[in-house]
Amino acid sequence: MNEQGNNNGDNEDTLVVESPVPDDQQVPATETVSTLRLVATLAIAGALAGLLIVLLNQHTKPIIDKYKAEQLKLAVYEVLPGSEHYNTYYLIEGKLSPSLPDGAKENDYKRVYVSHSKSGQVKGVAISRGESGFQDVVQIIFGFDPTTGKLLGMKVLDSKETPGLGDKIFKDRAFVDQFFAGPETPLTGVKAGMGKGLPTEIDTITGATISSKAVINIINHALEEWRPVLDQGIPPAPTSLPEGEVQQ
Amino acid sequence: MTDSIVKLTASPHVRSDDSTVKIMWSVVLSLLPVIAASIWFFGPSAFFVLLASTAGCLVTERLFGSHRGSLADGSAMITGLLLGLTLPPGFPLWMAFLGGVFGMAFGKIIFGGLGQNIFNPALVGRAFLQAAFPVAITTWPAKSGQWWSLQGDNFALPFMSPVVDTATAATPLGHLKFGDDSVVTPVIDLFLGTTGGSLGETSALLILLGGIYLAYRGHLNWHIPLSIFVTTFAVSGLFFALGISQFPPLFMLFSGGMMLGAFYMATDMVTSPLSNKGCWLFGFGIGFLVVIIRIWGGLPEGMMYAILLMNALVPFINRATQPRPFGSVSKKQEEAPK
Amino acid sequence: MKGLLSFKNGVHPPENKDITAGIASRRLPFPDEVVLPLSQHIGTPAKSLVQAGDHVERGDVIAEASGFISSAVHATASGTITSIELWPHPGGTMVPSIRIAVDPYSTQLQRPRIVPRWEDVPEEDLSKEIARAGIVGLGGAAFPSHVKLNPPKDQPVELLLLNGCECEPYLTSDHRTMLEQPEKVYLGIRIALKALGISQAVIGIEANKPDAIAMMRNTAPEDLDVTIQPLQVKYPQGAEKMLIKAVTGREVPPGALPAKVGTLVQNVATAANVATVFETGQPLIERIITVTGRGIRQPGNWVIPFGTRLRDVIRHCGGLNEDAAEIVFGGPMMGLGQANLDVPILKATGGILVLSRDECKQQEIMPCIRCGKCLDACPIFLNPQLMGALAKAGRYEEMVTDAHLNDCMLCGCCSYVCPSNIPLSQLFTMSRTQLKKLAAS
Amino acid sequence: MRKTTPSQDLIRGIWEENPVLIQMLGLCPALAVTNSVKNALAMSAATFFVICCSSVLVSSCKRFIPKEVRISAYILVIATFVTLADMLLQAYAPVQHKELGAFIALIVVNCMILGRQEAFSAKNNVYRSLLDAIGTGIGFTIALIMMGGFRELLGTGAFLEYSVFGPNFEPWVIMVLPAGGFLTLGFILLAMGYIEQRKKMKALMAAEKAS
Amino acid sequence: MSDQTLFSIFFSAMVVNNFTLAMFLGLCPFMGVSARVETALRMGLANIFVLILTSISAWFLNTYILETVPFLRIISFIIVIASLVQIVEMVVKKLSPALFRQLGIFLPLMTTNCAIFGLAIFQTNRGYDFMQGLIFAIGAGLGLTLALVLMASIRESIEFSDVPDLAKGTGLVLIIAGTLSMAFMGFAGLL
Repeated sequence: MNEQGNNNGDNEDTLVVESPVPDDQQVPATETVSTLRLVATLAIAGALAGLLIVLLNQHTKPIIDKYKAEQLKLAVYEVLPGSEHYNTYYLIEGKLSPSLPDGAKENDYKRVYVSHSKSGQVKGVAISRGESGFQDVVQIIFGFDPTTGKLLGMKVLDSKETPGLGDKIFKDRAFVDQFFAGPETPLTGVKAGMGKGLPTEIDTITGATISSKAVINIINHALEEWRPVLDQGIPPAPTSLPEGEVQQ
Repeated sequence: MTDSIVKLTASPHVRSDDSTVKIMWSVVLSLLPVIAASIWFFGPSAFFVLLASTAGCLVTERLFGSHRGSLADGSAMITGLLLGLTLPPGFPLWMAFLGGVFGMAFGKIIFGGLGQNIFNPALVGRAFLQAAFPVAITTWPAKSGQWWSLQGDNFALPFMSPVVDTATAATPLGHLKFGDDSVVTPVIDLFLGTTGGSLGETSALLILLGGIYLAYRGHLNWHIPLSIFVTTFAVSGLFFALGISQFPPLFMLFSGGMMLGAFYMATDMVTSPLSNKGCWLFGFGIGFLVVIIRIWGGLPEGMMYAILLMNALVPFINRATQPRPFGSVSKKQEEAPK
Repeated sequence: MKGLLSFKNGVHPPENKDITAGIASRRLPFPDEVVLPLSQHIGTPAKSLVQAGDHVERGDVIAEASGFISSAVHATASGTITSIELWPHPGGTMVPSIRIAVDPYSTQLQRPRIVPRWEDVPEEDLSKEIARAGIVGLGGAAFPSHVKLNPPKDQPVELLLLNGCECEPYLTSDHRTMLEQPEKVYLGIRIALKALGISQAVIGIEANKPDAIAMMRNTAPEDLDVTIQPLQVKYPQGAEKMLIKAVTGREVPPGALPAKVGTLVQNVATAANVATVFETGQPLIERIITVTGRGIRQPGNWVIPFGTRLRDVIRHCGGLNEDAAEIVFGGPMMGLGQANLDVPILKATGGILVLSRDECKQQEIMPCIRCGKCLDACPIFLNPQLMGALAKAGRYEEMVTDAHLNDCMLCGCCSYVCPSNIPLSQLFTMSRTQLKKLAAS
Repeated sequence: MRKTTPSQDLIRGIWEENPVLIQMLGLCPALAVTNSVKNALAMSAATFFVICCSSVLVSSCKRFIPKEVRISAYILVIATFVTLADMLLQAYAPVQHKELGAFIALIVVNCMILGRQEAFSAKNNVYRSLLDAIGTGIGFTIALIMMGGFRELLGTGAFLEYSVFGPNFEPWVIMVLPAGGFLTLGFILLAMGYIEQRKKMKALMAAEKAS
Repeated sequence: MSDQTLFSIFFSAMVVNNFTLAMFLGLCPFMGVSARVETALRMGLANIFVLILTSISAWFLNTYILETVPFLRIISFIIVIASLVQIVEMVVKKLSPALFRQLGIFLPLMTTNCAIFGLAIFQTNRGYDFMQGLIFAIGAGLGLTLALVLMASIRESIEFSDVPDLAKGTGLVLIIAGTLSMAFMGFAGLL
């Protein structure tokens, strides 16, 4: 490190950071410590660290997973009003499938959440999607009825939109309620009070036009992608249906 | 040396008539018609807003300014007036005052006062207000009734929200950007100022005249507004011709804060580049950014951000556009066959 | 005006030349005493050849050049040497000077001095003769002329440029020289051309002297390849580099001599004095000096022997006005302010300027507002703003490496235009001094 | 290294050598998650946990860590505890975890923690190291709460989500935006500088009077 | 899984959500190494390089190793980054000693540069694929460099200003950063 220091003498004054330099691999072996021991120490430390983490993970993972599932469930139920149950469908080779092929990783596939009625009819599909809004990615989930093409509901999962302005996309009830009123898709955003009364219209929020339009765009884009898939038909729900129900 | 009457100074022994103080006050002077017009259009509200923002600047300069006489140089006055001119007429006065204080303190005094700042203090104040009170600053009440009636809740209590009960009107830029019927306000209206908008956004004509007066007096570098206009016109014209944007180029030039920004904010000597070459680059950058932000950005108006961003680049531009000393040849020329 | 040749940038200070432009030059009465500093030129000081008590006649050599870049000094009036002592110099220092008590009864005729016919002198000896006469450039820099007339062999001179611009406001001495002694100017040109072994000359004159242009045109000898080139009125048109740029379009590289671009610049007054040497044998002992400004009672163009003290000049010109505020040797842009009335007039003193309070009102220095006017004014394209800031911060080395301080010719344009009245050229002079100190230590 | 008493070890980090306000370490979390006091508290707690555990472990194991690989070892130790903190928060405070997001993981690269290991724990006993870590942790917490309090108060008119200025307060949105973070810290530093200056002036005046 | 377009990822990382000015990542070099433009530029370029490498390695880790043990993410990222920095340092030293002299002092510091680690974490949290991650890294690196160079040129320029004693140092730098951050808000919505 010395030679660097000397060669960069002109830079030294600019470095005010306490430099925690990992100089382990640079120090010549003048000391008695052997490489083997260094590696061994790190290996043991690593193993211990790993063990500790694994142990705690065993303990926390169920809690975390449960919470996540709970959150997802709440979100799906919110955008698919009246549902009490849903199934996850994966997009496999352009078709929906209620189960994954053996050994496949869940995260490799896009998915939707489908709610069935008692009779096995598809009540609605919940789709989650994120796109750039005003500040950063806006992640939403929305419910959609594939038979009528109407929206069932919408919930913002994650957004960093401007507080007091862009965050009205989930704080302004009047805006959010429009998505629960069953508008037809594809949606069009209009300035509040300037609409022509079409069933596809969503009034944007004054002062937060971009954020409002982002929500509308996300839904439209998601549907552009999913409509063809959904129109092919949704395979019947897997066996997880409550006992006694018969698939038709 | 009994007969020595003389004082000893270094050459040159004569000076041009220009002086910083003179420049500053003639800028204030050239703003007077614009101010008068804004009061004519918006009534007493305009006057109060300008008063509040200017008071914020003057008070701050007086309290924290680097030297006692610094109020007399007129720079704080300019900052206050310019800040006021970028605000909507119904803006709560306490916010206007706060903007003046912030712009002056963190835009100028903290850098050491006159001549030392990096960002245009008026725009620092404006950017602060835009970020702090995004709703209030984008609320343009529709003109209502008599001339003397207030435009919105000017007298909202300090730190309290303004109560807007009147109908709001969009600015020409907002109309075109967010309106569904895409109203292109006729350029003649923009030119004469018979539109809604912030105090200084209207009456392009008066600003143009004031700017030309200053340029004629040598108190602003005409390269900057010219390059901004040329760039804006060309870039927005290109996008308009290609059908990418709905903004006609002339509309682009005369709407929003373009005129005020180009003539009075971008040309702030302290925060613009030194050399004319640098000024061209600077103006080009502003013109380009403003078109980009107006067409694709989240806000209808981009002049303020375009200028602030280019302000930040000015030290870099100054570095890059060091003049070539007389008689020295660039490397390229040296290599060229003789 | 616009169509005339010129250079880029520069400034237009009020000319104020009409105060004296129309006044024909007259001889100022000889003073009681002349004081001749041994260093009146750029280069090594001359070496004194006389002692106190010696009697000298006007035109006698009293100090000889020591070294190549040096110049001889001649007695400018007959009289007795009273002492050789340190005497205030217009540069602000004390300099060894020869004091001569002028003999009031002398006719002040020059002692006859044998000079060869210039036509007969071999080219290479011409400059020796010029050196013997103590000729230095009269434009202001006082660079020994014989050195200039011997350009480096690898940089041949093709064109002789006569500087008749007189771009400094107020001054009219070159103007009067051209009006009153055009034939002398032309003779000087002939001699210089011969010394250089070339045939082409151009006289550059600012367009604000139409009578001088007409006079030079009317008297131009037909056998001489000389062009009279009117130039745009702009300061510093008379600076060597600017003149070359205006006339030839070439730029002298930083640190190089004009010979690098094949030119040599000589002041018209210098040319006239070269002619005098070969016509009458009179060495360089006097010249036309403009005494002007609103602070002096009787402005005019005077022929004054060098060494005359400022005090005597002022007295002969009717004394100072009530509101006289500042006395300057040279023009208002580059001239040296004088605090001591005992300083003598030097070879390079083209004018004495007494400014009234109105003319040189001092304004408060404000912070720099980075308006960039100095960049637009600088004729050699430096960045005075940056240099000023560096000087203020004491970062002198960077001024040289990053801002080319050494190219600066201290023309004062930046200080002139600065709306904040920042004394830029003063800062640059000071920085150079500091750098010299640093280098020495 | 100068000798210090245990109490000095504890107190030093709290104000005199406050990691954020004086030493300018750990700025990233100090700016990123202080848009509300709650977030600031959660971040402080996680950091507190990590620094205390790391310091204890490092100082107790310092004999076994060869000098050559000490930095890597410290990072490993810190990363382990950060992972633990991450999991614990996710399990027991999922809302805060979501708010803080990636910034929990970023505790790993908080120079402050590594700096304490290198500068103190590696050379002192467990007891002292713990005291030092607690002091530093408290200092960090104080700084974060100052930032968070200031920003939440002006940015939303509330403190710990409890409305302070009433419903009509116009929030300064900028304060909860990134720019507000920079401005707030800048402002706090200016204010501290001002107080410092005043103190010095007073001391100077007093000294002058005395002499 | 992310549905963002590459352009929007790039633009977002570079200006709208600038790593330094909006996400507070890489503040140490931003404060420490922004006094001279040349240094800042070099630091920025070194950052871009390491960011790209980090993005690639993080993607490999996520795809092939961490799938089964996601809870080891933090540890493995930091280890990989530390070793990566070491390897880069050695390779650069061997291949181009001149470049090493220029970058040398910055490279070791990168291990604790939160921008690098942050990139890996954000990339994972947002579920970027390989290409998205790469573009994200380049955008973030350019944004970092932009912020650094802007700050450095401003700081060089205010060296000539009579900054009040009170504001000298970090206070003023933070205020400037705040103003820059406000100015960058103009890019919001540009996606």
